[in-house]
Amino acid sequence: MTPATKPDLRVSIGSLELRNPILVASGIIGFGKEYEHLVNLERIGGIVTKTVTLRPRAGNPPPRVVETVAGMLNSIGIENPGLPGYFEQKVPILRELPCARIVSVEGEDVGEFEELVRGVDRSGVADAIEVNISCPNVGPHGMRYSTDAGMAREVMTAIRPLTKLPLIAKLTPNVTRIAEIAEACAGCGADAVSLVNTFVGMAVDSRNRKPILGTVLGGLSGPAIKPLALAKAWETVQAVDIPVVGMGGIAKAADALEFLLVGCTAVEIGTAMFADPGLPEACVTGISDYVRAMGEHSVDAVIGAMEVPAGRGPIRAGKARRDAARAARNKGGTT
Amino acid sequence: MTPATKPDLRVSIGSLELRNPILVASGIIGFGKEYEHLVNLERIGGIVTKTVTLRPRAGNPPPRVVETVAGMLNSIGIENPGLPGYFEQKVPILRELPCARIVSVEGEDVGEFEELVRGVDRSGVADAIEVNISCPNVGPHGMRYSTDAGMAREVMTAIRPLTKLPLIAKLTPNVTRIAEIAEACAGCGADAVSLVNTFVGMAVDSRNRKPILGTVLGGLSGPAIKPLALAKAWETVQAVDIPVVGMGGIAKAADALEFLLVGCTAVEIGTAMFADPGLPEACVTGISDYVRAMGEHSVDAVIGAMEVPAGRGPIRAGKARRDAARAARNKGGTT
Amino acid sequence: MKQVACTVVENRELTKGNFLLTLRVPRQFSKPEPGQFVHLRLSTDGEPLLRRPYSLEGYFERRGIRAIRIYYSVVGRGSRILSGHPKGRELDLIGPLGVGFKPARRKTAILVAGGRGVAPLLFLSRRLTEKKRPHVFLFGARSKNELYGVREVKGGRLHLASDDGSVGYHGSVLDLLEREWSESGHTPATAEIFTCGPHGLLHAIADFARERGIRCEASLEGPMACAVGACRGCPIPLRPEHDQGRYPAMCVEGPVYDATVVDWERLP
Amino acid sequence: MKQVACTVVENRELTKGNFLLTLRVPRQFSKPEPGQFVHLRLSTDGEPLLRRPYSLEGYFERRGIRAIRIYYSVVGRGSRILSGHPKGRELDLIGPLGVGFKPARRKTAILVAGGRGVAPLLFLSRRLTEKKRPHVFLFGARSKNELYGVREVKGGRLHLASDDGSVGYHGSVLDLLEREWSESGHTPATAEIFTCGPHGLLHAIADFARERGIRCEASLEGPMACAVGACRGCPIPLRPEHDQGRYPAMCVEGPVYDATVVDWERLP
Ligand SMILES: Cc1cc2nc3c(=O)[nH]c(=O)nc-3n(C[C@H](O)[C@H](O)[C@H](O)COP(=O)(O)OP(=O)(O)OC[C@H]3O[C@@H](n4cnc5c(N)ncnc54)[C@H](O)[C@@H]3O)c2cc1C
Ligand SMILES: Cc1cc2nc3c(=O)[nH]c(=O)nc-3n(C[C@H](O)[C@H](O)[C@H](O)COP(=O)(O)OP(=O)(O)OC[C@H]3O[C@@H](n4cnc5c(N)ncnc54)[C@H](O)[C@@H]3O)c2cc1C
Ligand SMILES: Cc1cc2nc3c(=O)[nH]c(=O)nc-3n(C[C@H](O)[C@H](O)[C@H](O)COP(=O)(O)O)c2cc1C
Ligand SMILES: Cc1cc2nc3c(=O)[nH]c(=O)nc-3n(C[C@H](O)[C@H](O)[C@H](O)COP(=O)(O)O)c2cc1C
Ligand code: FES
Ligand code: FES
Repeated sequence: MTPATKPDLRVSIGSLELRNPILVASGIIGFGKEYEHLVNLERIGGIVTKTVTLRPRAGNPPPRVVETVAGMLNSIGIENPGLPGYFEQKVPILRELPCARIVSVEGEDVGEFEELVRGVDRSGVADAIEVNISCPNVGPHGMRYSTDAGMAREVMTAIRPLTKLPLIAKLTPNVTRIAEIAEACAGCGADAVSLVNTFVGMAVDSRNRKPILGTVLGGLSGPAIKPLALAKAWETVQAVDIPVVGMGGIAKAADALEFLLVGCTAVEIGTAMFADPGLPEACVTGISDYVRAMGEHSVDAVIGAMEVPAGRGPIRAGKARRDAARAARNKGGTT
Repeated sequence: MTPATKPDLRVSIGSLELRNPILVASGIIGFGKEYEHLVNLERIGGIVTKTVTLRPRAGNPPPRVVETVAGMLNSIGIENPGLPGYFEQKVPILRELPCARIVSVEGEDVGEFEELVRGVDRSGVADAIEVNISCPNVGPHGMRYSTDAGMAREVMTAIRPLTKLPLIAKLTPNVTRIAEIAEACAGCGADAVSLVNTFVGMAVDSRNRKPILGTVLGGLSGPAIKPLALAKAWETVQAVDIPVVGMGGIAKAADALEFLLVGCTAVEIGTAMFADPGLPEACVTGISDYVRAMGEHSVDAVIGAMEVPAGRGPIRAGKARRDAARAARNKGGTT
Repeated sequence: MKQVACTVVENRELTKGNFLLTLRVPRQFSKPEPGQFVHLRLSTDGEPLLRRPYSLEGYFERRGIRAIRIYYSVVGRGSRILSGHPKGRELDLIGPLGVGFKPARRKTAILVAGGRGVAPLLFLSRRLTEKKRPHVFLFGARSKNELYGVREVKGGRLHLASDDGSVGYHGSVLDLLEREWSESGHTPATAEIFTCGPHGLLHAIADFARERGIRCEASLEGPMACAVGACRGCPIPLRPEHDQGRYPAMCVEGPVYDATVVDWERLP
Repeated sequence: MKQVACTVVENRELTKGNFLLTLRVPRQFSKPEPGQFVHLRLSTDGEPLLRRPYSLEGYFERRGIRAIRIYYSVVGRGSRILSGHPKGRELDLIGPLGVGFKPARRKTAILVAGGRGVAPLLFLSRRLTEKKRPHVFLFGARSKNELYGVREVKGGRLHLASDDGSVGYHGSVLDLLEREWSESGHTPATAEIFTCGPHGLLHAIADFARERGIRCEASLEGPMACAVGACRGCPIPLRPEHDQGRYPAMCVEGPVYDATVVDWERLP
């Protein structure tokens, strides 16, 4: 039943093969150095860097973070050294990392996205590029590209020819139908999509009647959003054939497994790492044990393994009508 | 500073005047009777009934509820006796309630919405009608009307002439721009909008690899969604001139106050009541004390009283550019 | 049904992970029937968010002091928190809730308990003993040390079974039921079954009863939110031939329900 | 900086709501500087979600046993949970973090403490005393029973103030500072200020120092997520004339920072 051999946890995102499906999400551990004493990068699949913009960004005024019930709001505003600073300060760091390096980029317009992709490709230290078209904290342009399928298409079409590196489009959940945006990206050469970025939220201090964040609005992350992120991931998996990288509220190995079970090829760990830097490694162990317990040899057996029992499943109008009709026959109603 | 006189908590939604801004949300206490031994309805503003559909609905297959971190998912599917059952079983109950009675209705098409509004108006026991165009648990038609401004307009335009009762359009948060839908409703004679209904979410049991809910997808409610609901409420308040009824995760008086501070005229209490049936009354007391502590005499002083300090506020692209430009002058970047 | 403040009199771990909780309840708490449950608020800090329903293992009145007992196992968040509540802690409770067992006056009651499902049946057994009604108590557990309360069983004949054979019959309590039925000459006219335990066991017992036309009531478990019939979160799925076009609510039309009409396949 | 498991040696309530926590730390925990802090995981059940940063009140080594002390007040979720951790409880800690105070060798250090802000200054005072450096300790609190650790102050002159006059000077510690400065003939060349306390107080002290060109370091507080410089959640706003086009991170470039360049209006 339980094979002694160590399970094979390798997964692929386009031409990039990951040692295992556990990544650290963008904005959580900078460019890897900040957490070098806290995380053993040799055990995880890879990291996604803090998002890099063309010019340096000071970020948003304080306060930038506030804890909410089972979550946190942030309004960092992509504080980063810009492409020049990336080359000067970050490339040397990334070159030394013992795991896959996925560099996240964000432009204010198509032209900036193009320059960024060219630059990161040229830097030679990136194993893939996560195209952040979903940041809620940099003003209108931030989410524009992933709340509108047309604009997402525009960006992806423009940058696809500029690099051979796998392109992962990072999507916002703050849309009516995320699958539409994912399909648009897939149709324009994205090798994968990753989701979710944060949900737009806010907090008010009733004691002084002021918004808590300097920008009033921020992005919600953490365990609170997991059920929502999982639903977005499942919606997307059913809509596109390219790999889906899932994230949102993962705080234990079982959470990571849920994303794999609905069909995600890999997952990213975010907020919960602030309290538990060992979480990514714990997830790798948990997934390995799970594959073993299933009596399987590869993580492929877990990805998309969720079974929807007969008689269950999302409601279709027809079904709702049948129920209603059946109920109509009988008048014994209830609230 | 603290006036001895009891503060005036009355608020108005169209022609309906509420004793205070605290309502119980739809689907939480049925039609009032179920909770008669647990809630003192004489102290709160009113209740919104379980949504009534034209025909009886059996609801969705089990399981229908699962607890998540700081929240719960439900896939009830508007189990209700239909309009006939409403007349037979519920009207007599509503007639006796010592608080405002807002009857929630949901139709599968415009024609059903029309019949329902006519019926509820005729029943003579409704003080207002909440038009549920946002249920995520009754198949495609459920959310269709509030994820598409055009369809919301269609419904509101059709039902507005059919009753003099205040019409409150209940909106889903599962949209890119909720303000657009709110504007559409306001433009077609809605007296108010209420939000949020639940966020689409799901949960998987990694132990048996099955979705936990019978419908796989369900609606997330509870404290987990409060920051998101508050942001949607604020977005809507800035977009429309009609009253906004806020809800989503209210679990203590301070939460209710946050919704009033961002500009909501009233709030609805939901999930948190299952654990704490006394919550609505506690919110009334808390708001009353708060108004007193402010040295004010009326709750009007609280509604919309949030102050955004100078230098704070949502980011505009221009501002982001200024920061970037400023930062560009100096190369001392950081992650 | 009322919302009342009760006090922990005792919260004792009887066997690994299995606790017996005794709560003192005020007089507004009306006298409960075997099979009814209470909805307990396990903490006031919002975690867990929902109350948890627990069947009553017993109800006791002495010198005006009223107490209820709950027999629970630590399986998740809520029960873990519950196990941490010390003597003297005040807990918020709603109850008694739901409908209990309805034993017929002239029939022999056969009580079939599986694991911690023994709780409401011990309550029923005591009630039957008070009323001098003969009954049979069949109790199956994983092993000897999980047999709780058997010494309590007075007025009825007791037969034990354990999966590991550490006590009584080595096997399932279902075998005990079949043997009892065949050997003691019960008929649907003279005997009825009351059961509580894992749904797998209840399913088998329900089939046994349905095939023979025996009246059989089972105490069900499933997720609940309000527990007072308002939210409709606790539907009991019924077999197609018994479909009423609606789902009975486990919290108000149950938790004790005719086991032979339940669609066990679709029960959570 | 390391993530280590430490053990609660003592967690004592000194005055209403104010606790002194002593934690035994393993030897991987490197010797901290006054002004540095640790990032404590208050619970493992995810509530609260984030760690909480606490300044070190002291660091002690005896016979190879290393201990740190934290002086904290119960104000919200996390600190309430922290106050419940009994002796022997193991806590997960990251530290020491941030940069501490940098007293100049040849200057008189004037330590100005407000309320629980006294913690890192007591640590500094002890360090200065070890190094036989003369210093002045000005301590203001709401009232007598909130004066913690004054007996600890050895090597330095001590002046007290209380808002209610229950002890020492009746008024603000700011008045003590002004008096000390005018009466003891300090000059920017001979003395410098180290302070910690409510931001309102720090703001006033910063203005006092800036107007006179006095070097002044303050220990700041604000919301933090990672506490290691990665998330950029803890920006220190600087006065326009000192704007570097970027925000220093409080967790790695602070929490001790030049008080005269901080834009106190924009600090959380
Ligand atoms: C009418 C009624 C009577 C009851 N009587 C009793 C009784 O007498 N004694 C008793 O011990 N219990 C009884 N229960 C069950 C009880 O209400 C609780 O469900 C039980 O204590 C577990 O609650 P929990 O919070 O500890 O576990 P939870 O955290 O609520 O989890 C419940 C179960 O689901 C599992 N689970 C938790 N989270 C997930 C997830 N995300 N995915 C999949 N599975 C998950 C847990 O491991 C556990 O097995 C009764 C229930 C009902 C409806
Ligand atoms: C470098 C540094 C050093 C520190 N050193 C110490 C120290 O030595 N001693 C010490 O006691 N503390 C210290 N703190 C503060 C400490 O980290 C915690 O912030 C403090 O213990 C309160 O945390 P809490 O979880 O109890 O309160 P929280 O629940 O986190 O709340 C923090 C504060 O905000 C308020 N608050 C909570 N929720 C909200 C909301 N929704 N809206 C508005 N306000 C809210 C609370 O009332 C409280 O006043 C330090 C902080 C930093 C950054
Ligand atoms: C403090 C913070 C900073 C973040 N910065 C970025 C960023 O720069 N780029 C990005 O694509 N996502 C960023 N994110 C979003 C995360 O990568 C992730 O999508 C989100 O937090 C949801 O995952 P979680 O719930 O596990 O944290 C940030 C999140 C947090 C909490
Ligand atoms: C069990 C349950 C049933 C609900 N049924 C309805 C309903 O029939 N109609 C409706 O408009 N909203 C319904 N809702 C949504 C609530 O009215 C409310 O919009 C939502 O729960 C958010 O508020 P909360 O977080 O305070 O619960 C239901 C919510 C729950 C939890
Ligand atoms: S739990 Fe709400 S109706 Fe049964
Ligand atoms: S708290 Fe993360 S950078 Fe300071």
